Amino acid sequence: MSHADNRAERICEISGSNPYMCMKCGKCSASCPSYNEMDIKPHQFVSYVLNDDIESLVKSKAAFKCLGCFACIERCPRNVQPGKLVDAARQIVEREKGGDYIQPEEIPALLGEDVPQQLLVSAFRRYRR
Amino acid sequence: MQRIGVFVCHCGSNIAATVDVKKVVELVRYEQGVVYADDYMYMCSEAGQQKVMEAIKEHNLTGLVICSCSPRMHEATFRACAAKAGLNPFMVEIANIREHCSWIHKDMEEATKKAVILARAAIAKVNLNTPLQEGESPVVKRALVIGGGIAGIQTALDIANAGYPVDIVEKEPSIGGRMSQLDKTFPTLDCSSCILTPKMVEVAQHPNIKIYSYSEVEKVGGFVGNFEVDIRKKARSVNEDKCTGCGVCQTKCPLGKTGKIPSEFNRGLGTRSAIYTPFAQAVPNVPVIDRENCTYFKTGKCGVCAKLCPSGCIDYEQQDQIVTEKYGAIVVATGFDIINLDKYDEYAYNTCPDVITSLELERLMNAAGPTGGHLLRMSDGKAPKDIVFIQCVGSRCADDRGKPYCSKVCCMYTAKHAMLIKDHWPEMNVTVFYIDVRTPGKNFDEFYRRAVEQYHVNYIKGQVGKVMPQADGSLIVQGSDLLDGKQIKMKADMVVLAAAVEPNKDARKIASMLTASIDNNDFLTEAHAKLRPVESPTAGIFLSGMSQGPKDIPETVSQAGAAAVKVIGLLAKDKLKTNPCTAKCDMFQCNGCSTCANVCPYGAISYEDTLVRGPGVNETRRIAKVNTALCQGCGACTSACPSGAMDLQGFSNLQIISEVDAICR
Amino acid sequence: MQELKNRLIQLISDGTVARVIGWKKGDMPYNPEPACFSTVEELEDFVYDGFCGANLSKMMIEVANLEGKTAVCLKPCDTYSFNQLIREHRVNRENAYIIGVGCRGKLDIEKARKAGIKGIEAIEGVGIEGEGDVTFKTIYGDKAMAYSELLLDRCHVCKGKDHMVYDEVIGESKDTADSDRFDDVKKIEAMSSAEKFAYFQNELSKCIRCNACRNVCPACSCRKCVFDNTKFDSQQRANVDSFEEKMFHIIRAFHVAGRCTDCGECSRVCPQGIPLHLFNRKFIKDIDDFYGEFQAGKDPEAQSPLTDFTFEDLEPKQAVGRGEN
Amino acid sequence: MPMNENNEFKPLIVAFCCNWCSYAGADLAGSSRLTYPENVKIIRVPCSGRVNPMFILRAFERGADGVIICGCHPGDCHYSTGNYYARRRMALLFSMLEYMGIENGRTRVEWCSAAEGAKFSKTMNEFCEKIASLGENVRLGDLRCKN
Repeated sequence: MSHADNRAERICEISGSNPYMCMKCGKCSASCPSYNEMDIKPHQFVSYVLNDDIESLVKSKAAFKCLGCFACIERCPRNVQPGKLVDAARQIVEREKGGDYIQPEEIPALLGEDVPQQLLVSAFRRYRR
Repeated sequence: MQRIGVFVCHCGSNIAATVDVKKVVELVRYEQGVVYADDYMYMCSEAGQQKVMEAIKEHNLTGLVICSCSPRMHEATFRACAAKAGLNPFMVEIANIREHCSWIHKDMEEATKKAVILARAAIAKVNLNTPLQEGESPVVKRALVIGGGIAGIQTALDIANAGYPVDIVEKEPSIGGRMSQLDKTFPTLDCSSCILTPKMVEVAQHPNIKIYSYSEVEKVGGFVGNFEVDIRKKARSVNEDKCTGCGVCQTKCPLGKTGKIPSEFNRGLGTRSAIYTPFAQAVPNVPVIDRENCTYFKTGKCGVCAKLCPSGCIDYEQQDQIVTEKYGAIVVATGFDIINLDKYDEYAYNTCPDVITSLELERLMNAAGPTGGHLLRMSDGKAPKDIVFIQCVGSRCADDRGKPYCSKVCCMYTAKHAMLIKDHWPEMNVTVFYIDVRTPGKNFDEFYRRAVEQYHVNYIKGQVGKVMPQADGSLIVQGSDLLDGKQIKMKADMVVLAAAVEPNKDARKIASMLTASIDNNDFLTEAHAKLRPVESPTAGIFLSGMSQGPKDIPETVSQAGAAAVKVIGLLAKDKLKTNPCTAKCDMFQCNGCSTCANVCPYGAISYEDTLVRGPGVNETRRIAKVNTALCQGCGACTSACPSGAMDLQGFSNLQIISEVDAICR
Repeated sequence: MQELKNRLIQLISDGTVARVIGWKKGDMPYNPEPACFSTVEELEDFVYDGFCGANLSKMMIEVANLEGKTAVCLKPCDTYSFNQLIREHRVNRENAYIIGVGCRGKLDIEKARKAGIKGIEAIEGVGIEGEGDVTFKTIYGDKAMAYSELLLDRCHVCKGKDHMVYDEVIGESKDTADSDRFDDVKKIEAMSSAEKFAYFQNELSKCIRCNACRNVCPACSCRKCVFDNTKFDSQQRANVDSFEEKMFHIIRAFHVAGRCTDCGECSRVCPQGIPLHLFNRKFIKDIDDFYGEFQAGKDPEAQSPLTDFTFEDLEPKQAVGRGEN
Repeated sequence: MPMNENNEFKPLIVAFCCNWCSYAGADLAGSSRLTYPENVKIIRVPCSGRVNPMFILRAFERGADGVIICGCHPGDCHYSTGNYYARRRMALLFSMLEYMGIENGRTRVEWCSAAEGAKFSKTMNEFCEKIASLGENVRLGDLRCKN
């Protein structure tokens, strides 16, 4: 990964996952509950990182369709855990905005009718630190 | 003063690419004792060895240092080469500049420096080497095979047919192992028991083979050629000599009808009686009483089997018995089991009876199995319509739920299962979720292709994420189809998991007893991955079958034969050369304190009142004496000896210290 | 003492023993010397008092194979050493007649010197019985000190008043322990690495390599010791920078590890006053901590901790850094 | 003090490896091309039980900065019990060195099987780093501490 901006490396660093471990079994995509919503499938996330195409990832719908249900993280037999890559891509988007992190009091205003419960729960689970 | 020749090997570019071989030669030329130094492309080649032999003669060399690959690889080669030229083989030392230097370092300058230091250490050692003579020890001409599966059976038969007595120790009541549980075998679809049973019978009837069934190895002592093994014959509660195998006891056992005791042989899918043989073709055909479940042993009442046995062979008082036997060689053929699937919740194995392992499927498809060979669902006894196979369950895993290796047999047996199902019941739909289909083997890929081309088995590339049992008793399988880029949800009536294989649970215990090395996955390690695949690094221990690594039946049988040949080669010798690197006691320093004997694992040290005569001494003292036939050269005594009287030939204190000095110079 | 002397005379006269190993008067009242007596006449010089600290068990090695029995006077702590020598087959129990002599602690003349007592001509109150003070008759007049103030350091951590092995016991013994045996070791263990090093640097730099510690040690009783061994390059040489010279104390301590009974002779005889027992005692403490309590010489049948093991022994990395978190 | 061109301290490390497990593990590290620093020099001994504390002291006296002893895993000793004795001997020696004020970590025991090439390499890398952080061995050169 010798891309100029090293975003792929940053994704690996943030996620703590090593995409080279992947054996392309597809168990992540097989486990994913929002598979049909995703333009880039969970297993493809791994190859996008390997191919240094982070631009497509951060622009994808998929990055924000992931529910964070952890099924792929739980079941990945190779410890690649694509869910963490998806998550890292989201974090990259956030960090590159350069803005402040969201304040707790801003959250209620952002919640729409169609925000899945699970997303909220998993966001708390993930960002409580 | 030694006259040492140093030979530095290029090993093609293996060494020369990172170590400046010429420079090493120039720098070691001036070391103490070195009278000749040279390099060559392949030192171990015939021409290289010729060069060494010529130099020995021409320069009257008294010692050799070969800077090359690991001594574990070619020490024996160069020792033999020295012996051919008339030099004592123990005057040869190897500096390992390949595995320990060129292969792991990148910087040429640093690697060259290190190679020179390693050479210096070896030179310093050779300066202190003394010629050693190999001793001899007799060989017990009997072999032990641990494990009575196809690997153990084949090894035992091959050894026995060469004329040597063999004992098989099998912990189950019958030999036969995993292969006896299989229905058909790939890639020809022979019936497993049809090809195994004759071999089992041959073993039973062979005059050179003795079977210790329902027995376990308890203790192993001794060394190559002279192992002493304690075998525990577990109490069978049946007199083996009197039993005729009529089977009355099994059919009449009241517990047989209750269906409460799961049959291990049928992987818990069927039941058995408390007095039982695992299967009809058992060898020996003598039942055992399962004391944990037997009513007589639990309550003291019943005794039906003893009353009905026509030959009066039921013996409730029987005790475990320890048999001690001597062997020249031991073969480990402890085989495998499949992993526990408790950690794979997503496949619902523990919650749904219709999710089964492949080994369970073997029993379900077997005519002698719990369903009489009809493929039926365990939940409702109905024939399934849609069957899904999931590959690589626990194989090729990087996490702690599974195993990191490929189990090797699953791709082929799944193709076999798929084909057999389609053949018997063409109306069933068979789908296989695979990651890769691995079919390296003679007629293997053709076999797998038949499953697709002739039987139209639906192979989908992608792993299954989840198996969801439904209220109506069916299952929904959610998996990936990576080639079509789809997530699939399909209905299934039965799901078959290709669970990873793992070595038998007892492998580690047995390896410890044998002091044989074992890897992190509990497979026994071979002496050399490529060149000595059926030998353990521990002399006299040989490996057969799955205990060494995943393999199928043809491979197991070939390896079993190979192990047998190695055993025969050992037993054919009347005497073995013993390692001359044994401990030696300096009587002037020995206090006779017994410390060394306390740590000697071989009982090789005894004490004798010895007349000690020398400068200023002339008296009889208690002095340690080493039996060189028993001493294996571990050196435990040398570091336990308080006064330093014990020393180890070939690895003496001064030799090691001189190596330390050379490295730290 | 008279009772003891009479008994020794009797043993020699009736031929029970051929010789006696005990102490005789030295050139000063405070330095009786170990001695071997073969006749009743020689026994005239026999002495046993508070200054008879020397552990005589090592001398039994030389007489192990002599004709006739040898009587030896052993204090309770000396019997541990004797037992250890039995275990190592260095002494002949059959050939020994062990008289367990009473002991109420042995005295250290350095303690008197440190208290400023000089010019000693005679000493009173150092007999093996009695409770009173010790009186020094000096050219400057009489000086008195409490018996307990004069005790050797090792007696403050006395192993007990019981003899581990004996044929008969003469005289009363007293357990003089009044502090924990491992206090000094613990004190050092609590220091920082640099402090420890500075401490030992200071102590060991005093060493003049006189070999007194080695020669007196009943555990290091080798015919030809590791320090006479040419096979480690560890033999003594004139060259003061040899390996042996530099590593002497650690080699010595390891040499007797698991066999040292903590008799304290090494520290008692060191002319430079180096607390050499602190090395041995550290090993003893570690052995107790790591492998369970073990007292060398208590039971001649017991397996030495260094020639024994359990499957669950602690790993070397757990042996260090225990003071840290 | 030996330095490389970047003026980093390059410690001298002596590794005693038993012939049956660890030496073979080192060979496997080699054939798997798993690199570790050049300053590790391996001495082959038949068994970790062969390692006399004298050898370790000798190495330090001659200028080694770290000494590591590698043997078969407990229970797997080729000679059944050698590593158990080594384990006790080294535990006592290491504790004594610590007691004398020698920095912790200059000595290490690691059990490494013939199949653990990766572990061998990892261990050596870690050990080198540790010794580099401790710096040159000055204390254990001369226990009389006369210089």
